[in-house]
Amino acid sequence: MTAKLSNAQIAWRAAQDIPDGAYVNLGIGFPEMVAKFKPDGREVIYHTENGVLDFGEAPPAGEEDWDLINAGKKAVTLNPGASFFHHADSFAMVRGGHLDVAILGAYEVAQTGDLANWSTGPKSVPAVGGAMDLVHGAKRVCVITDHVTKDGRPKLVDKCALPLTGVGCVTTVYTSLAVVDIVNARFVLREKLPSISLEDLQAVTGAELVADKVGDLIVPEV
Amino acid sequence: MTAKLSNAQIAWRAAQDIPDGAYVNLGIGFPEMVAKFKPDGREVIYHTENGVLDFGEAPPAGEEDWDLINAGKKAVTLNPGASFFHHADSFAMVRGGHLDVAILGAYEVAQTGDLANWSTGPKSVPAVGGAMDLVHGAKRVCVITDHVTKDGRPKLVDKCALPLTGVGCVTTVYTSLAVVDIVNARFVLREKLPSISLEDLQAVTGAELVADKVGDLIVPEV
Amino acid sequence: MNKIQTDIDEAVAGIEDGMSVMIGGFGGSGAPIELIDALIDRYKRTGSPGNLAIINNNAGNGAVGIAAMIYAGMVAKVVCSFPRSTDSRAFTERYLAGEIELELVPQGTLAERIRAGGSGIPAFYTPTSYGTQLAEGKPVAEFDGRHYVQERWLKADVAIIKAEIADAKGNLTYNKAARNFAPLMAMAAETTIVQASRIVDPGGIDPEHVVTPGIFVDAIVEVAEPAQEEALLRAGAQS
Amino acid sequence: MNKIQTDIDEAVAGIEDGMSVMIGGFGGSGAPIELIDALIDRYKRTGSPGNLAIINNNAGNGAVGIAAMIYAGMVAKVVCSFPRSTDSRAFTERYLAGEIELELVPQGTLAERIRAGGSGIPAFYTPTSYGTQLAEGKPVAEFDGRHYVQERWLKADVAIIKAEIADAKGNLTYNKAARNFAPLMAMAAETTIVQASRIVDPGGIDPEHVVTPGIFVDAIVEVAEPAQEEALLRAGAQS
Repeated sequence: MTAKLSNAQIAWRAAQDIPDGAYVNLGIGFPEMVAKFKPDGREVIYHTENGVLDFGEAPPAGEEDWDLINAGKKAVTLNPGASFFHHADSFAMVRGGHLDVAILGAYEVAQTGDLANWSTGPKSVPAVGGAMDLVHGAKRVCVITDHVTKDGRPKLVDKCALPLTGVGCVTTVYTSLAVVDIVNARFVLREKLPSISLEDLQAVTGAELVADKVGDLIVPEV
Repeated sequence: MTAKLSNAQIAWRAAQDIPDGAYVNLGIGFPEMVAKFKPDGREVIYHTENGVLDFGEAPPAGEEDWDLINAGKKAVTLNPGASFFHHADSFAMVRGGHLDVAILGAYEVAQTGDLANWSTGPKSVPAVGGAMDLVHGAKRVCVITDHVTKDGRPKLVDKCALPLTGVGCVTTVYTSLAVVDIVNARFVLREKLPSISLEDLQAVTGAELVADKVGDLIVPEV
Repeated sequence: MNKIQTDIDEAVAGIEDGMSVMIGGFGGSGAPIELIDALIDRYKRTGSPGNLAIINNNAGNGAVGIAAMIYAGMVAKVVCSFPRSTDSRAFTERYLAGEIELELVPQGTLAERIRAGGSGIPAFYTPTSYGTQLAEGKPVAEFDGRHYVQERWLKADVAIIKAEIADAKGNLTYNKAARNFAPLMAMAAETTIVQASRIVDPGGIDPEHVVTPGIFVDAIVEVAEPAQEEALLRAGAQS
Repeated sequence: MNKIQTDIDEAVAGIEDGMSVMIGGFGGSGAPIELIDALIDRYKRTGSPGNLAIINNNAGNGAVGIAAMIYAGMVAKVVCSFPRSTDSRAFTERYLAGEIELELVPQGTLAERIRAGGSGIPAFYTPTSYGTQLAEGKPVAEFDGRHYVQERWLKADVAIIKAEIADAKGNLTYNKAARNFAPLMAMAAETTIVQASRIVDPGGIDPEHVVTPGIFVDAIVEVAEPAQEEALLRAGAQS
């Protein structure tokens, strides 16, 4: 296997594309890491489904207020200018298209923009949370993910095999090997690691990569 | 023409049926008069469409705050325990069935409970306000009205001729001659002025009055 | 992030011919008189923005606010629940002359349609107006044995609203019943422009007391002692 | 008007077998632990109220709150968006054993269905879940070229919620993100029972700061220093 980005590096790359002044929702888990890599000088306002806008970093251990948490049930703090609101208003922000960016994890992303990220099948207890709302809310719906599954199968696919979270909803995928936009139901390769050939990248991708103007995916050690 | 109740007396009679602790919306104009006749010892909380719950009497002339008005654009005051909310929340209270009583005026009420009170036809500028919402909101939708029009035609009718405000929505009608419940699409006469015979009352009513147990409509001079 | 603008004319400079404009207020309470006046001034100077569709509970009173816009000739359509007022000649004359289109919407339906517009809900069902003229042509459905009318969301290009306190991030509070439609309009418009009586630093509004979170607001101008429409009318304001 | 009750057991006495119960909270924030405990105590004493349908974002954590209700055997159905937690054994075991029914609802749809229930909106359309398993069997419609799923309102017999400040007329405020579903549930339940950390005289809450107006509230009990579910769990609470 060729060299690939760490999760932190994928998060770093995704963070570079968040514009100054953006309203952003970061999914539970891996996507929360994106906040760490916000470029200096940019202001980003974070939204969490459970009714807080403009929250800040985690408080020091022992100083948590468990009534002040994010959607991942982690304690957070408030920035000046924060606000509280109930769940219907919170999802009005989401569903109403008021968020600029949502960043989510994925099991599979199809070239049509379909996303599967909530269920690995009927065996476990199903749990969906706010994922199905978020994919229809933000102006840009970004996915961060390893390029392949743990056993080496493509996560960027022709058609999702797993239960869908949303149809035609993903804008951009940041993977361990590449940055891929979804344009007119095609994967458009925007950047790839310089160390991997287009052929090798295509070989671990489950649908055709349109590769007209491809930049280098260059990420610092983070 | 036989003796009849004044508007103030009709309002008085309607006020007697508002239970203690009720949440009440009084329509613009004549219905606002009902508040004057709330029986002592009963607490009534008034709602106005423009986002105030638990408002009080009009302020003295010259002390009006024109940002603190009711739906009729009249200045009001606040009782302790009042609250402000936006228009969607205000009509959630209405449409969601949270009001106990709404009291409205009428051009016509049909025995089916249909109400016409917003338009006298296509000639003027149409204006509906909150009337069409209110008739579907409160647990009891009451009408106060003269029993007949200015030229003597029945206002309680078989079928409304004027444009409807709502279908099957009226619970009780307080008129200048009688109190009439609407039960299973029939006018059920509950009270009538002792001075008018059932025959004479029926003669000025546009649909059959069911008159099994009829009490006396006795109202003080007010 | 700083959404504060110092020039009220600049704040409304993006409002163009033919746009739909939600205007906060219920009668005079909440009417953003200074923002409206800035629009009228520009229209009188430049002939733009004209041909506007105005969304408000009412259709103007006397010769100030929306009535002044109508008298100026900027208004092609009004979406409202109650186009009558103590003096609604401005609207009535143009309407009866066929010069202004009216879309009459029950008040609660108007509020809910605007909220739906801001909330990504393209349509909903309401008992309001079922069986009436105002439901004609609209889909009807039965739920649990009762009939309901399907209503569509209502959005706008711009909202102009009046707030009490604002911060640079766009968080807002309102003054008493002047709140009315403003928080909904802020959600439903592509661009929301606010006149606030007072601007404070972010954090100057308790997060528990924010009524409109800043995400719904694009531009704020301070109008320290705003005119109150009803007070203007009672003082005998003329166009 | 005085909605205050002094006895917490009496406050929940009207909750009967088979009822649907909305319970405020998102994870541990906003969970009305003392109201829940009063229900559990009665169930253990009398065998009632059992067979409950619980509506909450989650399905319990550890062995407190909703998880304790499940362990006690009172819960027949859970309507929620996310039945997983750091320790969701209570729910998971009963669910996999087929002893608890689950209705899984996307979080925003859950919030909007509850709001609709409180607002007299029997159904609405949302883009959420279109084309997914969770939309199976639901009507679909196209508006402006996009597909939407029709969702129905969600009501309940009872809501039990946790507030910060209350007055005798039922006006409420909340503490930070503990607000979440509570204001919606208060609207959507036939009867709303509140535990408040502090009770003040009417007028003690600024009318501008009321989050839930008293019209949505039926009963209030003061629980001066309420347990916080997450804090209980971290302190190692056992059933």
